[in-house]
Amino acid sequence: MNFICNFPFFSILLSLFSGTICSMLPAKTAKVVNRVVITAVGLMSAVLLLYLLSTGEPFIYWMGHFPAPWGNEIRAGVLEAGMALFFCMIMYLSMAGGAHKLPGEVVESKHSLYYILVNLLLSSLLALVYTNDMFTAYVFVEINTISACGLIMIRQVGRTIEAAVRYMIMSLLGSGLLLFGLCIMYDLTGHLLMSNIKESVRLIMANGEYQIPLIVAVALMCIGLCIKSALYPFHAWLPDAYGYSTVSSAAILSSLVSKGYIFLLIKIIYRVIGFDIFNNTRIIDVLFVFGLMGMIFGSLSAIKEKDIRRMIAFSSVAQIGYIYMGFGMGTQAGMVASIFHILSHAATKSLLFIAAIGLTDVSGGSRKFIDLTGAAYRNKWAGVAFTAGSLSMVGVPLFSGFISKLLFAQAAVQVEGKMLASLIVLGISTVLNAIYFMKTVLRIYATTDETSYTGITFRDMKAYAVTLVFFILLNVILGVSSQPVVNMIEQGLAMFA
Amino acid sequence: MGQNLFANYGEAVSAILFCIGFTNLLLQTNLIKKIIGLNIMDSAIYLFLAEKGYIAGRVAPIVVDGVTSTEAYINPIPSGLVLTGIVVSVSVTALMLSLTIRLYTRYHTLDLDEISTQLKREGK
Amino acid sequence: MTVFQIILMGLLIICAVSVSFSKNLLNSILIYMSFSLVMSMLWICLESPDLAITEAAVGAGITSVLFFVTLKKIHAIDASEPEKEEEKENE
Amino acid sequence: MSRKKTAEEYQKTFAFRFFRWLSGEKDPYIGKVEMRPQKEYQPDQKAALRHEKEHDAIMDRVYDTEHNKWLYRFHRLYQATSILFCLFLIALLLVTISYLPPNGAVTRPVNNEVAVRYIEKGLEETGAVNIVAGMILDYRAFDTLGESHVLFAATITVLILLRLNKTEKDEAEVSDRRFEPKNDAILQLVATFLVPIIIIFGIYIILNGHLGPGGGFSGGAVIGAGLVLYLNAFGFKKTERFFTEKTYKWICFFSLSFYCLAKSYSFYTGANQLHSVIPKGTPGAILSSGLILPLNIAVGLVVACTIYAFYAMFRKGGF
Repeated sequence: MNFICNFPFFSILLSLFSGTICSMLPAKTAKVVNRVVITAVGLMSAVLLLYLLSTGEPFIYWMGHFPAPWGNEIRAGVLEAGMALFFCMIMYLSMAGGAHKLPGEVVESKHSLYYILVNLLLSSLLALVYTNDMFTAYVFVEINTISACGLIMIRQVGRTIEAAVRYMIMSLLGSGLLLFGLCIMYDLTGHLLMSNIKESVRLIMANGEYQIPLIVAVALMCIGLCIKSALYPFHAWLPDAYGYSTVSSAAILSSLVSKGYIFLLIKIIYRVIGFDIFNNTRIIDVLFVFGLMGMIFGSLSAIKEKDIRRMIAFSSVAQIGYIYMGFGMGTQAGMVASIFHILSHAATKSLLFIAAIGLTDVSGGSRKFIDLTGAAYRNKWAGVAFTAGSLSMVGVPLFSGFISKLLFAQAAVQVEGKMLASLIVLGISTVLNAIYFMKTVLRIYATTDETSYTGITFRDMKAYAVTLVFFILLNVILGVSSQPVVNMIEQGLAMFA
Repeated sequence: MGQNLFANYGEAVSAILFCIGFTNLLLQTNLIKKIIGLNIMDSAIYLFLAEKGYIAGRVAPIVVDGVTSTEAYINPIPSGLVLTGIVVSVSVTALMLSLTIRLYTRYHTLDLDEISTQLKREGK
Repeated sequence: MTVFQIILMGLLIICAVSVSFSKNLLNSILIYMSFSLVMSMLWICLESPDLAITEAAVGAGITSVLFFVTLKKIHAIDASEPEKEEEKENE
Repeated sequence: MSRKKTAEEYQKTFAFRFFRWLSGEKDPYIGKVEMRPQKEYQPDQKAALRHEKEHDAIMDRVYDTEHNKWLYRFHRLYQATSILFCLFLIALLLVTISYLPPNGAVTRPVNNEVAVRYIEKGLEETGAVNIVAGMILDYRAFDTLGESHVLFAATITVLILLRLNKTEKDEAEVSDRRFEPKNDAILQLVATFLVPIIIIFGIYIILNGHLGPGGGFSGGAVIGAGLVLYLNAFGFKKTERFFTEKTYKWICFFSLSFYCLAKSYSFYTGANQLHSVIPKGTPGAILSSGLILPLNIAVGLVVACTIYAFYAMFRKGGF
């Protein structure tokens, strides 16, 4: 076996272990360790991605001395490695972009705890990406939930604690449903490993016995993961959680945590149930309807909002609706569009959160729109970045959001019966997006005479500006050279089967 | 309706318990009750799993006198999964309880809706 | 053995329902403790002694202690009666 | 003859006046319109108070949850839907269960080659008499590694939520002990007898994890309960002599790192088909079954400390 095949295992264990190590370190060292770990994991994922692209074969890695149905396994293909690389990039940029705000938002003595949680979160995301075993996935989903809850309430204002409680209640409902579905699945198939379950599922569908419990199990798992990733009717915890936590947390939560669950759902669809069997159930219609509802109602709530960070949070609800709409189409093209949207939304939403904090900082810390008037002149970098993010969200060419909308539209055209609904809702949602994002952009570029707030120059915030530039670059790269990424996604999906 | 409902009475009980826990989690206004509901829900799932491993007339999977025939022992996998699950639910319970304490010291109530109204009213 | 199992399961449901309807928080936690205890007996019946030990130590022990401390912190236990339950629990 | 005007003449023209007005140098109304200077703005205390009261009244009306008809209806609707949903869920699950393979039968899919190998080869391959321990700590060790980190993550979040600084901690301690009898003789006597027994029993469960029912987690929980009882009987002063936050941190750090490193070694050798140097020992002996015993001890230590830490955090926000 090639040495590179050890990299997924190394990256999971490295990030887990660094969590333990950070508990003994002072905050400054913990920060360095955190950055180093994220970089190292990112580099390993990049090397792994190149290796996988060159061999074109996914590989299985035993976690222990025992082969397939007896021991744990992890598995790496192009999509997994690419996702891990992307998650690391976003996480590094989010941490770097929010670092200057951390001392003001979190008590000094709790900084190292923050880095522990980030490390644990990274390891759980990696494990969710790489795992080939359902029960391992459940355990790491719990780590993900707990550390995300920690990230929400590390800034201890009343709102965040309330949001954390709501988040935990919803997440635990979701975990319960996921675990129940998993147990029924285990009872029907006798396996916990994804590939073995898939074989048994195929047998069950061929035999016709146990079909009803199988579909119920799949539905329970899907609903559980939908609740956890804040699909529209289950999003009550989201605005407060994203709106009031520290800026790095908000960026990480919105762009990575919910995406981790969605990626797990994709894995379940492809590697556990099988894409065709999943598409023959009614579940995709439910996902489709919820996705459409989320797209419209999320945007409407965002329009009503008077607080910039809550507005961005509500926009997340709409974007997650897009992703589920792609699942609901039930075609390969829809799936590719959804996965591309996962990437583009992660890149854009964290950019928006980080840019918004720059704007509110120069407006006396107020997040109300009325105080943000002209903020873009006071902090030019944040203004440009926010505009770029907004354009991407609305779907202007050159940015990543445009490509994902294009892919969604292309996918919708191929689907009978759902074409009209998805195209109309896509159009309405784009208009609504444009309303609230352009409203904000106009507001921050409006001129005012009297301003009591002082501006900020490049010299005061080098690291922050560089982060923003990287974010914008990431967005533009996704938007301009989308074809290689789409090809990679298709190749990865082919490897899933 | 299938024919195995009465054979699977243990699972049926666990489904009912699961739903009782679920209802508690949804409907109770008091956070402590919600947490108890959560625990009941988790226990119900573990009961379901343990029922899966049980085979009538066999004993616990602890090797006695070197007998390693399959006929002698029950399925060990569910027990292992439940052990892992119990640890998870204890951690989550501790976390939820500490959140409760924190909320109470701040707002002096355990009703989430009341807290939300209070927060909105303060306009923070 | 089956009859015993069914009785235990009936007890489980009774406990779960009465937790939901009990007005007093202290009572509901005590009932939850007995729920855990019944559960651990049930696990002995299901031939899983590992689970029974863990459930007895954790469900009926640690979790309940944590619940009691929380109740004390949120002043749900009357201050005039110091938590006897808490100490009884540890034994 | 030049058409140029002199400056004086120009000042009388309309254009001059217009441009001056445009640039704001001259107010055309001055001296032409009857005006009175505006009174300086003085905030009216009474009006401000009145406004505040009105605002409060409006807020009271808006957030009056008890008499809000719509809110009440919404609550009712929410309750009704929740109950309906749960009834639906019960029905769905019961129907599902009625289709599941019958309980207790040997022919179910669960009893397949996986379970068979665990039972038949478990003793030989892991060296553990207790097959469940062998399974969770050797065959499926990755899950268990994740599980111990769930506990770790929970401790960290509890620390974030409840850890107080020095002055707050002292206050919390005072208020914590206000209603409690100090040095209760009965409790202390009982504790002197019971605590050693509880802790020894816990140690037995941990060390016996691979030979019989038990293991790191349950044993650790029992030891933790013993420590909590000791704390209740003798107070924080006594326990702080041997157990402080530092001790907790170091024990947790060492156990978790040992766990991580040992398992990494085992995963690495397993995946790369290398020979592992860890001996299995004779099955049934106390020093057997490879890594399972040390791992159980590590988990037990972590769990015992964590439970004590939870309790201390809940009581007074620190050790």
